[in-house]
Amino acid sequence: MNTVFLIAALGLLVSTAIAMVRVVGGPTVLDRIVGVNVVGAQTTILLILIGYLFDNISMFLDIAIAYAMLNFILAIGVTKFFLRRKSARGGGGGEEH
Amino acid sequence: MIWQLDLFLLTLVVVCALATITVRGLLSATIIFAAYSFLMCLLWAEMGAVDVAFTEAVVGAGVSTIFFIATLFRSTTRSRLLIRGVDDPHHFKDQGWKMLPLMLSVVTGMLLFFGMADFPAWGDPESRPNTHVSSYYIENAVRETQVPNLVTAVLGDYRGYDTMFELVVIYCAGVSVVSILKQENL
Amino acid sequence: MARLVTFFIMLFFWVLISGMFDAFHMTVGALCCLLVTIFSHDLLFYGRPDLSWLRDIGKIMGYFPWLFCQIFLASLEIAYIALHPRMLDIIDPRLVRFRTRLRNTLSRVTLAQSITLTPGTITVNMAGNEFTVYALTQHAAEGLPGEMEERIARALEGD
Amino acid sequence: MSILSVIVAVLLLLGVFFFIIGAVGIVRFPDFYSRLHAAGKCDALATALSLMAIALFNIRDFDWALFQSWDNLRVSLKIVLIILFVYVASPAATHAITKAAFIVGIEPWEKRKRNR
Repeated sequence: MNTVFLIAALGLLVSTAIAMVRVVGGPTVLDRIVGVNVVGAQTTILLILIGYLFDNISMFLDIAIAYAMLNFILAIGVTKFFLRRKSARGGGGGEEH
Repeated sequence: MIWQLDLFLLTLVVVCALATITVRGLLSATIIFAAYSFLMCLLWAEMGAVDVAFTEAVVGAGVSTIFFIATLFRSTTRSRLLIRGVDDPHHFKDQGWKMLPLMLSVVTGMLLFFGMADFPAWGDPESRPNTHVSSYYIENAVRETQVPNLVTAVLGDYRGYDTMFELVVIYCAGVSVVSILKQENL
Repeated sequence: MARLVTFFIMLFFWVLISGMFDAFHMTVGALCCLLVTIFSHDLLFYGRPDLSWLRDIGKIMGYFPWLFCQIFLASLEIAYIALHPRMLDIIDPRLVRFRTRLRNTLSRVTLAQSITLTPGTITVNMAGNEFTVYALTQHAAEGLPGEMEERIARALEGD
Repeated sequence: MSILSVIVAVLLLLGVFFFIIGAVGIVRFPDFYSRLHAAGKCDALATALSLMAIALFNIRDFDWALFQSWDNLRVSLKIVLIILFVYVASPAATHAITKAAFIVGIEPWEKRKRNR
């Protein structure tokens, strides 16, 4: 069964690598946020899988819960600032350098 | 320690770090840095340092990202809001390659790399810290501190002052996040 | 009533997460739950201090498996689109507006979350009873609000 | 290899497959809003499938008499808690990101524009 978990973990890492393409090269900041969200979701699963590989699931599970929450807080916190600046920026393209 | 995962994660972390310093736009750099933090925490957890991983997740991915973004939105740097900024190829041209910093960082990196050769092997039972300090903790910690978890005993009792001020720092960080996020006129 | 229910839910989560069953930890847990209940008992149930939420939970549990099946089917469709070599010819993104007949806030929020959870459609805005939904394909747009709204109405509003 | 192991392996690999599809989706789709669809699939389906597999595997030798297996059941319940949290939180996050994108003014990709 450990082999299956290892294969699954490697597959998850491959998908993390693919998602990192969007994080690193995404044309807009919001694309990067979406990418980071996907990477965060994958990391949550990966942590629990690593917990199984180390045979110590309950300790890793706590971090996984914190991860799932942080992933949410990150998205909300970042977009909150965009929402706040609605009046100040007037919905322009945002190409100020 | 599973070397397949290690190799993959290290590659991703290096890619993230390079992207963070080369990307145009501080907001984008912050977001990539959050991804870097997530992966770094995974790396810590994968090496067995679960407490460091927890701190990295909360401080690196959570608090510092929110801090960076709050700072960016409150400051008036020229490149703060590059929402559509695609990396332009002229970025490096006007800077030129600065030879001295490059040499310095390469030399420092080499020195650190050579210093790594003196480390004991990962998880070596015969290494100096494992034969001297740990055995004392393992034998006496439960009797002296009445704490069943060894890591908690070391962090909370033998290194109690260290941990206390760490907690003060984390508490201050939390309070500052709340007070910055509560500002109405952001 | 609301306070009591909040307290027991909090205690349940405490036991679930801590996993220590000796007297000291249980007492600390009970104290913490009591404090949280006193400070924020009005967040979980507002203005409904009766037992009807128990029935609601039972009904909504019947809705979740169906939702999961829908998510699975829609995911397969999106997977087909994402892997298709000529993807740009298939997708046809569009904004869809429709009015819902759901009355409660809770059921409207459930509908919005379900629409977002189903791949292919995202709720952009919800003002009053008008939903704005961004659909990826024409097929996904045609399926709105459809069966999902009926099932939520049956589960949460008792029609 | 018991039946449970097979089920767990299938669920887990299916979850990983959907994760990979989601990642490919957010790289391949043409504009920001359609990428959100692919990202939503990752959160909603792939997370649930893989976590369910892990929760099932955790109670593989459940026995009413053993305290150890009750502890395993508790861990599985915690995993189910993560699934529930993701199902409540991820649509809210998606909604917030979409709203931010509309405010910033990112234009949706449309089919008509290409034909013109």
